[in-house]
Amino acid sequence: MSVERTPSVGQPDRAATAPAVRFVGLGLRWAGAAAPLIDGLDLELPAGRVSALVGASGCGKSTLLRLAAGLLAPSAGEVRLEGPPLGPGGRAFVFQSPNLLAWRTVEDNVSLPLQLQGRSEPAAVEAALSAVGLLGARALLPRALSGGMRMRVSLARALVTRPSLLLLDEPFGALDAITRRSLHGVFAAAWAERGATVLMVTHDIEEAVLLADRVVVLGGQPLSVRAVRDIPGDRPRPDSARYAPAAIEAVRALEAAL
Amino acid sequence: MSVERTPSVGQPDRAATAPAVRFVGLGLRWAGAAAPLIDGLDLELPAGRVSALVGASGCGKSTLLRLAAGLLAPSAGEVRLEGPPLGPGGRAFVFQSPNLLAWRTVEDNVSLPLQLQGRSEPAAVEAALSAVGLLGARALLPRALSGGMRMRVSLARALVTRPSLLLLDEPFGALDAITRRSLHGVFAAAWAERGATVLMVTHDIEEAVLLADRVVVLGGQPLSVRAVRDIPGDRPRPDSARYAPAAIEAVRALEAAL
Amino acid sequence: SGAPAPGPSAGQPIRLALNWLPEPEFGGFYEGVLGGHYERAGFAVEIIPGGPGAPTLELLASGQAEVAISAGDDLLVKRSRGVQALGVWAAFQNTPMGLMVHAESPVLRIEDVPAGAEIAIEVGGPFQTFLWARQGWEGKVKALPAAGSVGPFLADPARIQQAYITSEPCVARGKGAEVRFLGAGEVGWNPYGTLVAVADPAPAWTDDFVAATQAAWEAYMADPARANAEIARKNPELSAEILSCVTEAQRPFLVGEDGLGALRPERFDAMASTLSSLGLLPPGATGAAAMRPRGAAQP
Amino acid sequence: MSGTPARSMALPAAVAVGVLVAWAGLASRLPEVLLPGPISVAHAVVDRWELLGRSALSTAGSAGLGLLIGSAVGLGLGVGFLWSRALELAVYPYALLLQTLPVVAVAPLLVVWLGYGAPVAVASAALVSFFPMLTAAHVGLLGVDPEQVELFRLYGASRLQELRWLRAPSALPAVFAGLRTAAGLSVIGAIVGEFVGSNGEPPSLGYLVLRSARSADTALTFAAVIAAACLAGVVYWAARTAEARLIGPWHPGQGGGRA
Amino acid sequence: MSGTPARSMALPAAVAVGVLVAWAGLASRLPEVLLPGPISVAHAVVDRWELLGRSALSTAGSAGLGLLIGSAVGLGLGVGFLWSRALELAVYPYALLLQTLPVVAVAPLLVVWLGYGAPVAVASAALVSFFPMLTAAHVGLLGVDPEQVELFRLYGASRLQELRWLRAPSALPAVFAGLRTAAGLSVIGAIVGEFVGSNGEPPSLGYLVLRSARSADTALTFAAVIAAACLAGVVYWAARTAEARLIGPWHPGQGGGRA
Ligand SMILES: Nc1ncnc2c1ncn2[C@@H]1O[C@H](COP(=O)(O)OP(=O)(O)OP(=O)(O)O)[C@@H](O)[C@H]1O
Ligand SMILES: Nc1ncnc2c1ncn2[C@@H]1O[C@H](COP(=O)(O)OP(=O)(O)OP(=O)(O)O)[C@@H](O)[C@H]1O
Ligand SMILES: [Mg+2]
Ligand SMILES: [Mg+2]
Repeated sequence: MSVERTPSVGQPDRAATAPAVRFVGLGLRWAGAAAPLIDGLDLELPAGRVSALVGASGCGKSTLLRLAAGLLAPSAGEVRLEGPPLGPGGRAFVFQSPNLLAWRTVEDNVSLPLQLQGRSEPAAVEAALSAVGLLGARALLPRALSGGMRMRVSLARALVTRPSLLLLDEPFGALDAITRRSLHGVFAAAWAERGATVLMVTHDIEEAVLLADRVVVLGGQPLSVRAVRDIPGDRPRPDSARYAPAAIEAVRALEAAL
Repeated sequence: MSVERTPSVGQPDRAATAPAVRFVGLGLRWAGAAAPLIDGLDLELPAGRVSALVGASGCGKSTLLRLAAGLLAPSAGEVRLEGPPLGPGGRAFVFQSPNLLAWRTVEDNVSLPLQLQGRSEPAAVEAALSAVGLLGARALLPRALSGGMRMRVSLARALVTRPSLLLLDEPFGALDAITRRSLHGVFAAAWAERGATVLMVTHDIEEAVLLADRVVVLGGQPLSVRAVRDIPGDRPRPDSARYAPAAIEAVRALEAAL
Repeated sequence: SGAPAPGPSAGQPIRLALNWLPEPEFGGFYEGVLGGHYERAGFAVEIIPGGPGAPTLELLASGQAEVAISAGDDLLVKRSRGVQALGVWAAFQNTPMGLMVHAESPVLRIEDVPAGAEIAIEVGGPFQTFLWARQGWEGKVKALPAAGSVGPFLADPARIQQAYITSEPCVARGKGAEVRFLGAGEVGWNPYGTLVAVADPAPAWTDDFVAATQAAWEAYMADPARANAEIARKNPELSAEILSCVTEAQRPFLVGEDGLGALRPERFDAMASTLSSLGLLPPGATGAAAMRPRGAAQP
Repeated sequence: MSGTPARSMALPAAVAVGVLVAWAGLASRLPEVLLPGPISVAHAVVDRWELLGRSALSTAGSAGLGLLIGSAVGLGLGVGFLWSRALELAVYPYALLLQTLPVVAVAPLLVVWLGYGAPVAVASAALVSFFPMLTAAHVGLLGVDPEQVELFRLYGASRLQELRWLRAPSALPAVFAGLRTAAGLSVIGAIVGEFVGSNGEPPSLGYLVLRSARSADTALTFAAVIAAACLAGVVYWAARTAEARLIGPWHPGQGGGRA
Repeated sequence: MSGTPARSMALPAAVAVGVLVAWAGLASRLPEVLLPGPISVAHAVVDRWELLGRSALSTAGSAGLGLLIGSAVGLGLGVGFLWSRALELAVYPYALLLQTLPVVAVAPLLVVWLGYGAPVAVASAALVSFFPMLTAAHVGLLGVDPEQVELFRLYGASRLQELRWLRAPSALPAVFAGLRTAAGLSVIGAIVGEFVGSNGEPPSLGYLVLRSARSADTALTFAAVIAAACLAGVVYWAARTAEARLIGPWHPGQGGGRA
């Protein structure tokens, strides 16, 4: 496994407990594939900040997230997590598909990460469930959930350990505008509380500009960085920030790079 | 099964081969549930038109689509398909999750509906694959596809029989802006060619206003129709139609009803 | 036989089902084929070897054999359960069954088996039932299931095992053990062995077949070489030593006080009453009807 | 859509009657010793009720214990194979050897080691039921969703945690499928063990089958065979009930999924 | 992560040596007739090579044919149960009866109906291998993704189409799991059939086991037992290979999914 940890080197304040993610000369080739999917990618995603990854379908965003999480070993180069070491609950991943355990209720799915660390924190589970609006569904099995509800369970599961590194793969993709907006709030609050490093894949550039400190446009074969744009301004930003001229300009520019 | 067919009663021209969908006093109660999910819902979705269904996560949109497809029997009331009888390939469903057969390649997944009717139309399969931009991935198995690619295979599978009734459950949910825009085009072209009746669940009201003739806002427990708005103007509409004042107004009004 | 039996048509086909593998206990039948005894009497005999539990009487009853090799007790029990068969000739005047002990064992006769002993035997078989009832062994002597191997016997010098004179003693000797065979006949269990059975009522060719069989067995007793060679060919697992050991060991059991092949109604009746006392036949059963004396009139 | 209860019971009833009639017809044309008719078997059941019951209980005990031991060893080995491919390569040949071991061939050994009576039956039942459970565990534990494995890895779950909270529950459907087979096999395994290792104390179905077959009491043989099938039926339905309870609520193969 | 080939072969080699040593040690303290040592078994294999080979071939034929028949019936019934719950209720009891049927109990019937020799072995092999295949089919065909069933319904797929293109492929992993068990069972089933229904023509492993046990040629018994296990091994690995070919590319339990 090439995920390495180097000591913190003067990150901003709020990143005290969160790592920066640095891809160095990263390469990945799928078994049996003719060409590598990724070949010599360099990219830094700052500690304690929200980075959004956008790019065409199938370009390699989910793969990059898996590499950052250490779930996939790169064929070349390395993934460095720079900062204090992460505990077992320090990392969380919201997969593109909800990935729930079919035999566990909503509540037990959400408490799984705590259970794996030998912790039992019903209050944290309850808070996570209520944040995603699923307190009423806590006793249901996944098969009785709607698609959006499943996704929200998966989000709650990721938030419940209050991770320092949060990897989100299209977490709001299948949600209606209102649920989505309320989850943006939840997400912003969680971030504000903890100052986690967040890597978020999204297909929605407006959302990326609204939520992220840095937006990275990816594309090409092999995968390369098409554009990187830092979005100034403190977060959490109100939903109306969407319509600010600077934001609209950023969206235009990023869409052009896509 | 309470899905009934009544003879065509003077539908508009392009609806000659497409049915209207009418829910009459519809009721649905899940086994073991305390309250019914749907109770006495009446709704008409016109023949040969695109109707968009929007509503909060978990309100019952996918369930309504299943009822319309005859995949679920209502506990009360009925679903009427009014128009000429549909052949076996006359109906297509894009499920909320891609629902591909793991043992078939992309190409063989797309040709499945044809195969079920004893047809072999490589040209139609090729056209569908190229429409969703997956000609290069035709020989891959689903496990080697990205999330968005899976969804696109599922779309191609639904288009390949050129159905008269097309039921789409968040078909563009997990796709980036560009892929999405190109699929809007595909979808519009398919509709123009055939004049199918389309029921599309989406969480994106802007998308609904851009693509649909009628937008229905659903919500509540039991499920009721919060607002119905017909969007004037011929389709397919250019992507810029999104910024027309009437469209923006419609989006505002519908969001308010949500 | 005075009355001229209707001569069988040339080459009357006979399927003769053995109740075990080709072994010297069937030597006469092989001799009958090889020496032309059957052919001369107008029979085309095909010998069907059997194996463990070979259902010969059942084959006879279902018309898949014309002649079944069985044993006296077996015939009586199966007749009571719907098999229409008749005993017409027997090779073993004295049952080849008995117990086997090591030569150094203090058990010289079956009666000597001490309380507390263990005997490996076909548990639940008629012989075991008889022994325990007749010897009063119930609760005193333990019956162990014989697992079809003399291994445990060889491994344990105190072991007592059920045996056929035609098999286990020679195997044990071949393995270097000295053994003593205690015949069951001596304690009153003496069904005929290698009993020739035909359908009941007896077919017209029965007497001719019996006569040919008698001649064949006499020839075999005089010179077993040709038949034994055939048996060795059919059953290559049988070593030459065991073959000759068995051929000699079985001799005294073949010829009884009535000579070779005879059947006596009294012995069938006696066996029947023994079996009914054991609960294997209904009370008051008789056995004479299960056999036909040689030359009896055709029905 | 399995029809009304009445309709769904009509076919079983018809088949049962058909089987009985065919059996009786066949039996009437064969000697009793070959195939006793239903009535004489019923007689045997009624007459020997107590003996059959006691025998069935003893065989049930051996089969149950054997199934327990076989399942424990099979499932344990399945976990071992999951954790070590080398162990799998090392041990599988012997597992196959055990599965194909004719009990008769090692009966003398078993008897020498275990003595006469139930232990041989238990060993034999364990021998035959262990392989299906091993296979089920092996297949079930490996056939888990790879993304869910990733989830557990991400949280630094230990092997044991992964086993307990992910692989074991997700293997349950396969394990229960194995159990259905193993349940019946344990009964026949016990019976075969009783053929070679029972001396009639206590009476058991295997002993009864052997004994009645030797004394040509075929009606009793068939009664014992039917008792064995009933035994297997009980174990089987217990397994199915546990299955429905444990995986019914979440596994698609359970309950309403029928075509 | 199963280590280097060298490491992954070290354990199997060590276990094999350990088993041989333990066997030899045990055998040296027991009389040869109870447990022959590895060397005398090896001698028996070499000396009786031709007989063992011919016997194994004949048993392999019976086991293979029985497995084929048992699988066909089992899979067919599994499809029947899928289509009719009433059929399941009607037939399952008899399936259980067949699974727990001691071949000894019906040996005379089998011999009378089928004659001596291979047919009884084939029937016996089919009897034992049919149940695991039935269970596998039953479980596999029902355990399909309900949304995929909806897809087929939507397109008005016939039952047969649903079976052929959805349920059958999706049942393959379960069916192969059943096949692993059935493969070994068919070998032991054939051997048991040969115990009761063989008259030595042609020689078969069952006959050899019986014969050699009676003549206290325990080394040959063990050689035959090992030959049977090898047979099962061949069938087993053939099944595994077919499995890897057919479902390996798409099933998570195959290939790289190991922990
Ligand atoms: N099989 C089921 N059994 C019981 N309840 C179910 C089942 N499927 C769905 N539900 C319930 O029905 C409700 C509506 O589900 P549905 O999937 O129709 O929602 P939806 O509007 O499509 O939501 P989303 O936008 O999140 O996909 C949900 O509250 C869900 O819990
Ligand atoms: N297990 C795999 N084996 C082989 N190829 C794979 C595998 N997983 C993904 N790929 C390929 O890698 C590429 C990138 O996949 P990835 O899932 O990272 O895309 P993505 O950017 O997340 O797309 P989307 O937005 O559609 O989810 C795709 O072309 C896909 O075909
Ligand atoms: Mg992705
Ligand atoms: Mg939905």
